[in-house]
Amino acid sequence: MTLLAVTGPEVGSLDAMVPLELSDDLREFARASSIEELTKLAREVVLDPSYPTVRAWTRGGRGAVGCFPVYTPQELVHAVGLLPVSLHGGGESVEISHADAALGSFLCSISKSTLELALTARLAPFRAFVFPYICDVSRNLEGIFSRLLPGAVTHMLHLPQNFQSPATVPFLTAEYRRLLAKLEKAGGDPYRPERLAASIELFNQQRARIAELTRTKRNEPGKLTLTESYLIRRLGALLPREVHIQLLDRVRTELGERPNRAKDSIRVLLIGPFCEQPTLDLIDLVEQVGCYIVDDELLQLHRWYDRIEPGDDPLSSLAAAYVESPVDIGVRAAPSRKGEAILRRVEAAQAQGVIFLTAKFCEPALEDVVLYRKALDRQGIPYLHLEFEERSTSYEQTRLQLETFVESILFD
Amino acid sequence: MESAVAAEPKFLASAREQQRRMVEEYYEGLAHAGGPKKPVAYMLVGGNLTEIVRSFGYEVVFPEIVALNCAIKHVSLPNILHAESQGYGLDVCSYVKNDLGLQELGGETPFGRIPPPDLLVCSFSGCYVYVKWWEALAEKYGCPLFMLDVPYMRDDRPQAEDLQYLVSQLNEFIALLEKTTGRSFDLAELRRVLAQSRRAEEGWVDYLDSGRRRPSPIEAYFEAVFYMFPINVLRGTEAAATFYASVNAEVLERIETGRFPVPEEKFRLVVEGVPPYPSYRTFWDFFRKWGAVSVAATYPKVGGLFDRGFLHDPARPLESIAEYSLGAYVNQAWPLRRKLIEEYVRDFSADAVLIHGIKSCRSFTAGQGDLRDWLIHDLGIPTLYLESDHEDPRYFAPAQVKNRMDAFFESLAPRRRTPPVSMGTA
Amino acid sequence: MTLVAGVDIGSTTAKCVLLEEGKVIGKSLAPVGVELVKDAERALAQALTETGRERREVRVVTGTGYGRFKVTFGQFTLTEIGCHAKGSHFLFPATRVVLDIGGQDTKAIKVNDQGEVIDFAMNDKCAAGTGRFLDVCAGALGFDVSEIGPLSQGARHPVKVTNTCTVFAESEVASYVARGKDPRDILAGLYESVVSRSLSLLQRVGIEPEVTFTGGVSRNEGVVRALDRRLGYPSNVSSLSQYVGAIGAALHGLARAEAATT
Amino acid sequence: MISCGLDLGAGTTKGVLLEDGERVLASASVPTRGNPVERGRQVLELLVEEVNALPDDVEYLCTTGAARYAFPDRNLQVSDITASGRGAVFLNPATRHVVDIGNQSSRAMSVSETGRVVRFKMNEKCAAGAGRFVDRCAKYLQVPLEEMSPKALAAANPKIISSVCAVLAETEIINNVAEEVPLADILMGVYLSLAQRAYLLMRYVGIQPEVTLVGGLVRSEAMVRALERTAKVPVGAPPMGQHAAAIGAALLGYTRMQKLSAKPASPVVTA
Ligand SMILES: Nc1ncnc2c1ncn2[C@@H]1O[C@H](COP(=O)(O)OP(=O)(O)O)[C@@H](O)[C@H]1O
Ligand SMILES: Nc1ncnc2c1ncn2[C@@H]1O[C@H](COP(=O)(O)OP(=O)(O)O)[C@@H](O)[C@H]1O
Ligand code: SF4
Ligand code: SF4
Ligand code: SF4
Repeated sequence: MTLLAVTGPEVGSLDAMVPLELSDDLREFARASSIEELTKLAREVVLDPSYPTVRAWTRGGRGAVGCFPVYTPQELVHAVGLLPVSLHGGGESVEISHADAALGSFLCSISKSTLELALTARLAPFRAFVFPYICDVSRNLEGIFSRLLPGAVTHMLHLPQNFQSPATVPFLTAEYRRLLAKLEKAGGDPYRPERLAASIELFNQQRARIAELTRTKRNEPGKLTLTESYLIRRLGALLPREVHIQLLDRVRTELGERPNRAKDSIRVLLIGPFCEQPTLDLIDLVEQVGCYIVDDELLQLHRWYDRIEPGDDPLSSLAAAYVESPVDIGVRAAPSRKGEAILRRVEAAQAQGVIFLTAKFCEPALEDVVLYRKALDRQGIPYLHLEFEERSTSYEQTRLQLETFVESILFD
Repeated sequence: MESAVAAEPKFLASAREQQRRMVEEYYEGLAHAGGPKKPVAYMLVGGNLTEIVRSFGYEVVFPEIVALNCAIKHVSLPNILHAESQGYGLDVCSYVKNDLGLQELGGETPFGRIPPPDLLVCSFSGCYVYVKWWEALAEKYGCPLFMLDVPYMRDDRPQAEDLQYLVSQLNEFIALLEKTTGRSFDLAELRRVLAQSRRAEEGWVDYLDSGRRRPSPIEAYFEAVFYMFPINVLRGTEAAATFYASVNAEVLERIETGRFPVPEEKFRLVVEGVPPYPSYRTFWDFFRKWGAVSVAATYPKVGGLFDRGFLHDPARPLESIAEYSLGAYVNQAWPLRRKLIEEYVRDFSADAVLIHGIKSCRSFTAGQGDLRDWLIHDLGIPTLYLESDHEDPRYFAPAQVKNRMDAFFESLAPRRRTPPVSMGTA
Repeated sequence: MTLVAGVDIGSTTAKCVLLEEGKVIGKSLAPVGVELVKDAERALAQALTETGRERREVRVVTGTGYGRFKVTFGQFTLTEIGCHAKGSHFLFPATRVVLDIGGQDTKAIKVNDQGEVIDFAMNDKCAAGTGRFLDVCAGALGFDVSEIGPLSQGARHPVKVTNTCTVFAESEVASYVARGKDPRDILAGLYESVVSRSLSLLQRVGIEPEVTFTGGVSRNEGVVRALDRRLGYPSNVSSLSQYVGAIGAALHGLARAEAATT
Repeated sequence: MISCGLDLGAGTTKGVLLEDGERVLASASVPTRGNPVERGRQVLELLVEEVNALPDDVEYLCTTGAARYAFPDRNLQVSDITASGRGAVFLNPATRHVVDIGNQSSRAMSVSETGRVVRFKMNEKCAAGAGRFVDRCAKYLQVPLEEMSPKALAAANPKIISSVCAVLAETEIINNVAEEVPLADILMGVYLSLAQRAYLLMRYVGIQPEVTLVGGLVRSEAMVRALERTAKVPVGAPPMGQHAAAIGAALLGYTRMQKLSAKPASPVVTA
């Protein structure tokens, strides 16, 4: 395989476009004075596969770490002075030509586009990559990265699935130490508990604000669109956390003044896209056809926990938080509880139906859908299952199905 | 050129017969199992805890093995289709679909009825789908599930904290078994069972090692898959312990009488990946026609990499079970997998590598493309990549597979790394 | 003086070449029907007629292509992969990579300096991006596939072909036509999509110059241009490009015949 | 009151006029040929002509089908799945399960007694499971489309096609021809392979009697037989089944029109 050989200009792709340039201190975000402006800027950042915010950050000699979703303890990365950034794939703009060869045909888009970005030097701003064992694909991807990017530090983080054993927290704490050792290799500062405690507190603040944003969407769904909520949240793992917290405060103030424009839409729970993210067009479409997404599984990373108490030993507190109190999603074992869980969530969100939006080939998500379906069928709650891929540009069939779903609830 | 007629595959005659009987007896035994008297534990092959469970009197069902038996017998498709009608998509591992479909349809197979589980033991070793699969079984049956979390192997040797974590989970597992069966744990019995396991493992390793000879007296993929059954399913029993002695006796006989898996060994292969069970024979025949024999393979090691130095040790019962779980082939990170394959090619003087990718198994398959790339371009080892499925007959297109295979062997002939062993004229 | 023949029975067309003294002295091309054995015989007969030679003068006949086993009158059969490699090496000795796009599949083949296959990758399962794809789409535009090659010349805003399915792409093309899109832009979009699918196969074997483009689709200059643009350098395309498989087969046969005489 | 339902399908454009939500006054269809808007207008003209009415007599027009948004002179648009569910129940009120096989897609749905779609599943992105496959086979085998079904019904040992791709299946069919498989067996194999795909969708949704086939394939008795044979349930095939979605659209248009006249100025929901 020839590395880094981007061949010719790619028609219709973003490669042909000038990547967004941001100032080193990301002042643009400070200047964004309204949600509209902020989401416009966010859209540009999200659609630019060359990670402009990260390049801006690293220009000053600072280091960044790419974290594959989900459950990577980004607090740890932050605590050693590196910028934790979520790798959320390539979206609609990255054409896959190198990654297919390494990965094979039957894999989710996020794995392919992430590798494609790496092989076309667009992940150059990162010094290290962390892949959590959330599924076999993420895990194996680390093995491929370690070979194809010999210059970068890569780490596969084993996430435990036994949540009963008293030995799990000590094990995970040891796992986190292994990660710390790798981060140090990537230029991170040596681990100091008090810095981790401070990072945990900072992330707590970010999470609290995001929780508030998602509560608003649930209680007053006409106040902001799913796309807005999504873009604002998505920035949370692309910007320094301190900057994002300020943005969220501004958003909160503005939302306080926005009217809750009620539409004749149905209240829907959006389950499944916890790892690979749907394209912005698809996220738009889901509400456009007449849904209010009152709760979703997009970008779980800001929402695993309510709050983590750093305690005396923040490292094991962080480990304990993963073992004891996170949100359950498809990549965390919860035997015998899946059916119940979905019903509780429907109830909590007062949803009229559920849309399963799962990444094509994402096996953990696909397998849960069956268990969820059974429980929903028992209660007669309508649902729709759709699969998505990053590079789809035509949503005719998706739109058709979404409309049918909405019509089946709205028309009697 | 491929030879015009391919001889029928000849197994080690009486060992194969013995193996058949063992399989039959096993499934007959299952038909009467279940309930408090003879409780049934479901287990996964990778990193399984057969010895412990057996020492508590459980019968063991391996749904993966049941699934592959269904596929070889061409009865997997109805189960798969049933699971798809329940909502399992096209891209879900078809072992899972075969099993869950079979469960829903009542568990009847041509080799007997598979009893429902009284206990689910999930050894999360090397495949995340294991977790999802067992979750679904737990949701269906509501029986207890023990999750053995096996850290992924990223370094050559197991780390102390990994072993500690595993041993402590094993102790918890034993406590659970004591509680559910009302029996107390018998360390002496476990040691005895482990000693039996070790005998079987030693015999299995001898069998596998004979692939080093030229010509190879064994077929280390297609044939070895049959002999995996005792090592995976019946480990710890007397039957498994003695089985490999008869296998190896026959291997010797083959060497003496010159009856080899292919009449004329032209190509020696290392094979990586799960076999295409629904078209096992067809696939194998394609190879035989070209005089190709597998001399080593990774798949027969999914139940344990015994041939790389690990053997169960009755003197360190729990520690060695922990090491065993860590060492399953799929639990090895890619750098370790790559190294193993490279060693096989060298140690077994192979000419080429065959990779068989499974469309619905991401655990094994994600990254095989990169492996292929590395073998061909970095190591210069001719490699053929083929893709189908391990359970779903809809994904095997014989004409396409044959075309690729023919092209590969045509091109391999002039590039062979080692001169062919000739026992006649071409 | 040895006269040998290569007969390539593809999914779409039957090709035959006659080779003598390292030169192609005759050839024939016809669509395949349902009776492949007859098609094969006819291909050879036609090439012979064209050159005025007799069947009995032909030393060796070698069959290749999907229907190679239907060349029942031949002495050898070989897969088209090996033949395209050999044929490309014969026409362009510096070939390292062959891209063969035929009627229903696409192959990328890596070859060494002897024209031997080192590695190959091919698509299957789906007709998207193959010759058939272009045949069907050409039909939707009201052309024959042999005419559309030059017509993308001058395209300014290539359309994006969103449907990868051959059948649906056909209707997509039809709807572009209905919307009054410039056929040049539609064709350019189609070529782009064919090339981008082939590139990912080429990446599988590793791209290095020289790249030789063979198979029926290489006769389409629009696809060739799109490929060259993406490669960043020109690919080799011979006027005999659709016959490369048959040439390779003939060469293999020749080698065999020579090996037998010495 | 007259409402019109226009089904702007990928293969065929169909329309009906419905009186008071009860009686079908007229129906028409023309091949779409990539120009749905033009064909829609044409169908509308044909409909109006058939009942000797004026275009203005059509009080409400509801579009459905792939190009439902493209047709400018509409009052409402609904998805073709919603519409064909309604239409199927209109055509046979006992229907609880609808299979709709059209030119580009096939769907299965379970429906309530009012024709509301309760659950549905459609094939995605691959032509191997839709009417287009039959059309191509017809072309390839040089059998007129109308004769495909009658010929297939004579099959003694249908030869099921294993290729997953509609295009590559043609090669397989050629091989079958070469191997002298009787034409009838090949043709029935085509329908059976469609039926097998539809059956997967049906099972996902859950099969409940009565099952009704709608969409263009309803015109082929062989398709009905193939479905029955595969799904092992009786399958109804209403003569107007190809117009089911158009009828459903007209019905929904009628309901909407009534609501509007009861309660003025409610905005159109889906946009
Ligand atoms: N004159 C031509 N100009 C452009 N394309 C052509 C021409 N002739 C054939 N083709 C293309 O080549 C394809 C057939 O390629 P070929 O290599 O002969 O296929 P196969 O070997 O599979 O039969 C046709 O499907 C068509 O798309
Ligand atoms: N006269 C006919 N005889 C048999 N089949 C027909 C006939 N007319 C149409 N069909 C079948 O119906 C399909 C079109 O179905 P239809 O439901 O109208 O499609 P769409 O709504 O997608 O345009 C055609 O592809 C063809 O297979
Ligand atoms: S999208 Fe699903 S399969 Fe892919 S990496 Fe994420 S969790 Fe794994
Ligand atoms: S390793 Fe592969 S085949 Fe085995 S259970 Fe996991 S996904 Fe399925
Ligand atoms: S998508 Fe189209 S071209 Fe591809 S397999 Fe399906 S029918 Fe064939």
